[in-house]
Amino acid sequence: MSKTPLLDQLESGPWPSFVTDLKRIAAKKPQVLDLLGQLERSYQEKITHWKHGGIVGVLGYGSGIIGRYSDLPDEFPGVEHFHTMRINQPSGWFYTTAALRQLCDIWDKHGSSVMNLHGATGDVIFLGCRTENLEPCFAELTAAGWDLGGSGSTFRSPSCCVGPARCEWSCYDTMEACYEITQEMQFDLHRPSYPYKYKIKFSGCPNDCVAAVARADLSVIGVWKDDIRVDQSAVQAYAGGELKPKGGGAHVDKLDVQADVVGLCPTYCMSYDGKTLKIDDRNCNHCMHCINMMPQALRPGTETGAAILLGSHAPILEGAQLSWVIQPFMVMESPYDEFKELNSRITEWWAEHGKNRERVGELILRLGMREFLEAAELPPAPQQVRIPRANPFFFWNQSDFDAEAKGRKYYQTEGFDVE
Amino acid sequence: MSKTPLLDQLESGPWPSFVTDLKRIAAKKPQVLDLLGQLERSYQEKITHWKHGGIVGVLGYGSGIIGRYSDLPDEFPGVEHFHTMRINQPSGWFYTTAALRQLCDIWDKHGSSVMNLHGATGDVIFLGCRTENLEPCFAELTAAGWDLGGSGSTFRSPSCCVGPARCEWSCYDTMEACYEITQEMQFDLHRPSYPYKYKIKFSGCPNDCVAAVARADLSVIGVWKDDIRVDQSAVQAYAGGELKPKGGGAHVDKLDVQADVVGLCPTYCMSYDGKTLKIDDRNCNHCMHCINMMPQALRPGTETGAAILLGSHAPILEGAQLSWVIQPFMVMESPYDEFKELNSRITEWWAEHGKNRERVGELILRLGMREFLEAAELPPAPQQVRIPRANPFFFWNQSDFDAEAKGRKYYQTEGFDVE
Amino acid sequence: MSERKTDIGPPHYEQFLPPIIKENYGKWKYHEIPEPGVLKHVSESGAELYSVRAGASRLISTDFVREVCDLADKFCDGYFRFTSRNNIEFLLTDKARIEPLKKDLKELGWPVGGTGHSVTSIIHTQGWVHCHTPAIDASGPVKAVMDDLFEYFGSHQLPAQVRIALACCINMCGAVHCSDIAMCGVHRTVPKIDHQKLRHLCEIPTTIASCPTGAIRPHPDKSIKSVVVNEPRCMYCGNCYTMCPALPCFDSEKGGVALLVGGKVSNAKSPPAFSRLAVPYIPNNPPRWPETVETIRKILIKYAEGANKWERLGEWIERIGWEKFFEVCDLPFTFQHIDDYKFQAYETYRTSMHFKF
Amino acid sequence: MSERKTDIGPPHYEQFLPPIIKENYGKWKYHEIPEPGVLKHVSESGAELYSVRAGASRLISTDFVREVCDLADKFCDGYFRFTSRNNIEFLLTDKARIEPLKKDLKELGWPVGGTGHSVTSIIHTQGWVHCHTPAIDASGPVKAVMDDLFEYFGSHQLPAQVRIALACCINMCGAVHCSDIAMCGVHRTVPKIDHQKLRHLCEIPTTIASCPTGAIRPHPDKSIKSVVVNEPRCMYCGNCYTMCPALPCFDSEKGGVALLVGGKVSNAKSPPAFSRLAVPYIPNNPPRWPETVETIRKILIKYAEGANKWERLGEWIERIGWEKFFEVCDLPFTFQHIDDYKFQAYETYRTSMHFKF
Ligand code: SRM
Ligand code: SRM
Ligand code: SRM
Ligand code: SRM
Ligand code: SF4
Ligand code: SF4
Ligand code: SF4
Ligand code: SF4
Ligand code: SF4
Ligand code: SF4
Ligand code: SF4
Ligand code: SF4
Repeated sequence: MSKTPLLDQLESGPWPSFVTDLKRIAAKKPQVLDLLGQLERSYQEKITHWKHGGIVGVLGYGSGIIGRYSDLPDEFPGVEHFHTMRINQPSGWFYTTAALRQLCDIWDKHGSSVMNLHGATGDVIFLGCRTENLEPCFAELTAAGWDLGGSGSTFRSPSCCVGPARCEWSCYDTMEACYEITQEMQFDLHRPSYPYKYKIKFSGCPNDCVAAVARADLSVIGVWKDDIRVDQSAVQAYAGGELKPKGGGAHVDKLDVQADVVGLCPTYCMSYDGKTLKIDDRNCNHCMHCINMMPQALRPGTETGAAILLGSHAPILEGAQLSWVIQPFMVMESPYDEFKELNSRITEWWAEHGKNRERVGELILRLGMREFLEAAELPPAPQQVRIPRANPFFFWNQSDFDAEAKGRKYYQTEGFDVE
Repeated sequence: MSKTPLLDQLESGPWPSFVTDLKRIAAKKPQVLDLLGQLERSYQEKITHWKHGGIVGVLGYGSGIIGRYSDLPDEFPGVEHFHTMRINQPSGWFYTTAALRQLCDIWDKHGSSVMNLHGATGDVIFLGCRTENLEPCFAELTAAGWDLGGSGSTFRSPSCCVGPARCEWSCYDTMEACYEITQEMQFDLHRPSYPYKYKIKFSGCPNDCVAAVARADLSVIGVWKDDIRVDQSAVQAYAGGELKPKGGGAHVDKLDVQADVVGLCPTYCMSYDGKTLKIDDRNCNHCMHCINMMPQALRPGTETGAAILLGSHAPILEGAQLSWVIQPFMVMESPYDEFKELNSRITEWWAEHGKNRERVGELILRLGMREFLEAAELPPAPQQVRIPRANPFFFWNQSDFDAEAKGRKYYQTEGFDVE
Repeated sequence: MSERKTDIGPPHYEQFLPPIIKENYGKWKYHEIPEPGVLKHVSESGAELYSVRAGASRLISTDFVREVCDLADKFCDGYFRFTSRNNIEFLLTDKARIEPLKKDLKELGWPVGGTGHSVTSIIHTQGWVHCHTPAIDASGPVKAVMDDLFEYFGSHQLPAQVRIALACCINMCGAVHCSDIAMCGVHRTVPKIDHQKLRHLCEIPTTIASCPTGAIRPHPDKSIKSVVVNEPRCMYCGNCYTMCPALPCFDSEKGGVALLVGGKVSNAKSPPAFSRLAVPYIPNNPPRWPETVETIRKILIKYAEGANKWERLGEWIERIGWEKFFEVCDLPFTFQHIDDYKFQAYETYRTSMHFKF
Repeated sequence: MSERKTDIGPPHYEQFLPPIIKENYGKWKYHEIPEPGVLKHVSESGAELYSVRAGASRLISTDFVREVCDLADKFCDGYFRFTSRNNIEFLLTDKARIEPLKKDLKELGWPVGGTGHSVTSIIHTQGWVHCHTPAIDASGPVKAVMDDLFEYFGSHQLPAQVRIALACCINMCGAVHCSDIAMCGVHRTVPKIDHQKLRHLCEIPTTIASCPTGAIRPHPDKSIKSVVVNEPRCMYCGNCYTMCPALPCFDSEKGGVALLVGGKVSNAKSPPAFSRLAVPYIPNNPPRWPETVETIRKILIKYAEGANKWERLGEWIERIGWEKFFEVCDLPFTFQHIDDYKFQAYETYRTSMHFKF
């Protein structure tokens, strides 16, 4: 009789089965047999059998490894230690088979052969390493050109959408930016020196294919400042049904340009007279809808860069947040100095004022947006808010009064500007 | 030379001038001369010259009078005492000239002759009474059939829109409800026994002509449950331009039924084929837009009552709130027992748990909506929320588990209901 | 004292209703607005009621009220009412009497209007005439603004109704927090503590508890039995002053007007909404507050030009986006516009790419 | 140890890019999706790149990875990538090789799809396979749901893309908080305190500070040097357990699945939005969580039937209103749906008459 009757039920059905995959490895790797055994136990008891964390790591690093111990080590000795290694993925998750086979070789040698491609943050995840194998495994990895990613209160492995490598909409080089910033931040990535975790994600356009706005403290999202490029003849081809909406990705075969594109533009800034599509670009908010619908007719403009948003994280502690706009537009070009400097000002301010386990977005809510913006040297801009404050509880600093005394009327970057 | 050069500048211009009006009274009433004098001083110095409150009142009442003393009594002895009397207005602010002349007589005799018709809460406001005149003035008022309104930590004078007295859209009798509840609450209106003020406002339909949703802790807003009544021939008359949009109240002479009515319906539940206007009433959210546009063609349904909303107040202390739906529909008929009972449960719970100067809406935010709804004996209803919670931080009470154990799956009013 | 009456409540409204209303109570069928300031309500019975709406100062004398009564006697058999925005409504049954009434009103200088797509009377508060916490006057700025916008009271030329309100301090006794355009008096001075007065007049724990930002602490020198204010945490709300008269936060120079815009109350099309900060500070400038008047006109004009028909001011702004509102109205965007008041603040941040350059 | 390498960072991506991408980097002009699971990107140079997207379990073995590599060698000169949702993309230059590749994939049992208006792979987390705080497993429910929704992975039949996610606890390591449909593991047990363990392992002040609702207090008996939990204030977030292993909040019986719906990330049409609670609790039912699977299918079907074309799930709900969503999907509305978590709660209340019966 099978030892895993519950898990066995997950071998049927059309979707690939992790149970089937793990079972074949279990034939070679006794620890995987124990993994399945312990998992079956969890399925029976509806409870986890992993103990609370535990600090393990490789020399000189304070991150990249998550300690994991079974609470049933006698029954399942193979998973007594079953630590995670996070290996920083390459930009855009591109691989050659040679590179990935090499990673497999290393992992077969030092670990359980079980992995995730990829973890939710983006790393290559090796699941199940004994403490004594961490260091040798790490040595082989670095020798092969790989390094650990982040964990704990560090900078975390950034990730990016495929961007200019395969997407026509990328408003800056997400792949390069991701690589450059990752390299720049190696120290902070491996040595916990922050109040809590800090993530960056790079998306090439407002479609945000790495979910930067929801899952990265610092969300870098491509955008254009000028006009959407329009190919009117292609518009006609969509209207006539020669081209398919969304390049064929939809359940609808023929586009109704008026209803499906113009009529759903959230800013009502488009019009179509049956012949020419007109866009009032000054009132476009870059939602991407029209471009998504007619990829062969419309493209983002050519004055491109990124908007910088800050603050998102999952619900711990006060409920989830989405990142908010702190700088509406930044030119993103190697060596990304402006970006790096802004990033330093943010992390320095946060490291100085943040409480233990306080994400940067939470700190801003605690200390106030102005304090943050001044520290980050960012001027107030209406793009930062969806809507101005409703309450009358606002502060005036001495600097405001000083500027006012000089005859300026409204505070902007520093001091008041003459109206 | 005039003693009030600054105020004098407010005598010009097309809008009626309070300065001109007060000046003529000042000829008869020396205290009004002093009022103008002190006001001129404020205009010069840009600062108020009224001292902080001071408790005065009439026998047995703890409300209805706001104590007011000048901080320049030597210069302006006429306004040394200048208390406010709040006199509870009649429903809908209807008067006969006889009644109002009588009020004027009383006020000329005992006070400054200066008044507001009306205060922002709705009362008749007598401005400027000396302490020793309060009681005699009150005696004459009650003899004439008038009583004081609320102030301080009491129930406040309710108010209502004109409703069935002159409006075709009123979904319940606002005038009667306002009168009945005011009478019912006389004790709480005159004797401070609440944590803070508590206001009720009655509007006959979602146009909310007394701003109940914004300015009353308990906002009673008329609504219908069945179908909007449509006169198709009148729709045609609007479409043809014979009838004017908004009965003539607009800047537009001819209605475009498709663009102006159907196209702006927030729920997209209308359609118009040039002949017949169709409404999918189950998806109408009672916004009133279409009815407002074509008052001669459309009317609310006939299964009418009110939605009960709770919690609004101005920004003190944590920012302003709008009232939120606690009961989506209540039949409103004399003697309004259901309403009165709900109102008692609300005020009792608040009086028991509220901190000093905590409005009922703030208390709910502090203790949680469930605690309130259970105390008010109201079941959870999706109409109460615009959107369900995003965070995963929800509580389970023992009662939920008990009900679950009995085989019920989801908690509703009390215990879980079988799915 | 034996016959002293209490708790009788207000008179029953029925005695104040004209016969036509008593007869057609709850039977009104539709209305028209034949001209600005005149409403016609038609009953299912066919009866027609005309209401002529006149604007006035809300701060009035008994002399003024008697004049109103005289008119009501002359034209309406002594029946009239006030609206929820302090306008006077003369209730007529005879259509032919509208013109004569309007003529009399014109002679008295009382404007007719406030209906439909107009700027109706400004809901306001007491100001320096009667309150102890105002930063600005109420009746004065209201008069100045209505003088300036007078053409809009007696006409229906705007894209929708525009409701203006004024509150002389952030207690917001008017409907300022939900108005198309609102003036709000703001202090900008940290309370000046009168230690001598405080120890006699105020309870220290209540005073400390009254501060929403926790800016007030016990005086470090216990012998003084007073409090100190942590100045950078004070946002001048005046709530401590309400609890303790020894903490005035007035100042001849720093007080002024904030403008908030885009609020509404009705449910028509869009739901009720708060007004939002448009201008954080305009100097206090009696007797006619010219910069305030000018800025309001500017906003109103830009709205009238830019809005689609039927769009309330806030609906227009939501459609074009606040960033465009500031641009179109040429108003600077400052740190004060960005909410930093506790957790509600987060809801106001832009958590999307939905913005314009 | 002298040659020990550190802080080298990840390999440079360029070495992993196929020649066609190197040549056309940043020059892509447009794309098409000729069939579900196949993308065609056309460069300004005229070059055409075909990506074939295959779904897989995210929890895999090196054996599996080697199989992928074999395929990539056979069809793509050894170049391939993974997507941000853990799908595999084979990068082809020769259109003719698409069909043979698909045939091989079919034999291996790896589904092709996940493009356009499909249900693509489910973003998920570790579950009982590897984490210490899960209320549910991750890979198991994901397999069960994908088996059930299999038809939607390889087709474009939905009104828009549908993104499903799973997190095994409320830490929400997946993108659960912004997904069209999300499963979230929830505990419903107050931490059981192991006083013996606590005094040795945990700092009491940090433990107390870790609780977002302030439910943890020092043990009244000081000699015990531990803490107590005020049970009614605990909402089982597990944050105290993260800080202190002596406070486990697991329970074989009370844990389960909450479903949240209507979130999104892209800015297309509507801005990014949080997922909202649809079902507060479904019993934990391994190995196939049938009630969870069924409820997700029910919601998906009702969405597919009710939504306008191009409408994301949350956009559909916003249009019809949440009250109608609960009605249409026949889901009970409970106290748990009503937010009561601090001040954000207010933003979720209905402060208008905009509701349906
Ligand atoms: C492995 C991974 C899930 C997965 O299966 O993919 C993961 C696993 C853990 N996460 Fe996570 N998180 C992972 C991505 C995320 C993400 C998604 C992302 O990064 O894009 C989030 C949401 C975004 C965010 O950062 O807010 C996330 C939000 C959390 C949180 C809540 C943080 C918050 O501010 O709300 C915690 C709790 C904590 O930090 O104590 C947490 C904690 C944890 C811990 C370390 C549990 C703990 O308390 O010690 C888990 C270790 C599991 C293990 O055994 O390895 N994890 N975690 C993901 C990392 C893989 C990688 O490096 O690629
Ligand atoms: C007279 C009046 C303004 C007016 O000119 O019309 C007024 C005047 C005062 N209000 Fe008010 N409020 C008046 C209607 C309002 C309204 C509007 C309403 O009731 O519809 C509001 C907003 C709605 C609300 O209740 O929230 C209002 C919100 C406040 C607040 C802030 C309450 C809050 O929760 O935010 C305060 C502050 C306080 O209670 O300490 C306040 C306090 C005051 C005090 C008592 C000042 C004080 O701290 O002692 C003012 C006395 C002025 C005086 O000299 O008479 N008044 N007050 C209004 C009452 C007239 C009447 O009875 O008809
Ligand atoms: C007389 C009065 C009620 C009362 O009991 O006193 C009243 C009476 C009418 N209102 Fe009102 N409203 C009155 C204050 C209000 C208020 C409250 C306020 O302004 O403080 C509101 C909410 C304002 C807001 O949303 O900010 C209000 C929002 C409406 C609306 C919604 C308009 C909109 O587009 O948002 C309508 C419908 C319309 O005008 O098309 C309406 C419609 C009406 C109608 C047509 C109802 C009817 O069939 O008789 C009445 C004549 C309207 C007109 O003057 O054009 N009434 N109405 C109030 C007159 C105030 C004044 O003197 O100016
Ligand atoms: C490959 C990938 C990026 C990567 O670097 O890995 C990618 C690739 C493309 N995305 Fe994406 N998106 C990818 C994740 C995402 C995500 C992130 C996520 O799901 O976690 C989002 C945000 C999801 C959300 O809003 O919740 C995302 C929102 C979009 C949208 C917006 C769709 C919408 O209506 O909201 C588009 C435009 C469209 O599809 O019309 C888009 C369009 C595209 C295009 C057409 C871009 C292009 O021109 O090449 C690519 C093919 C789309 C397709 O599969 O139909 N991509 N895309 C990701 C594939 C995930 C997968 O395997 O299923
Ligand atoms: S985020 Fe934009 S640029 Fe990046 S892959 Fe998606 S659609 Fe392309
Ligand atoms: S990108 Fe969005 S806002 Fe801009 S024109 Fe296209 S649909 Fe409209
Ligand atoms: S609230 Fe409705 S019923 Fe009352 S007066 Fe206004 S429109 Fe008429
Ligand atoms: S009342 Fe509003 S929601 Fe209902 S049909 Fe009319 S416009 Fe539409
Ligand atoms: S708004 Fe402020 S100053 Fe004005 S009346 Fe109300 S409490 Fe007094
Ligand atoms: S004015 Fe307001 S914020 Fe300032 S100390 Fe007083 S209560 Fe606190
Ligand atoms: S969601 Fe919770 S249980 Fe699942 S991996 Fe993340 S921290 Fe662990
Ligand atoms: S589980 Fe969360 S709410 Fe409960 S005691 Fe622990 S930290 Fe507090």
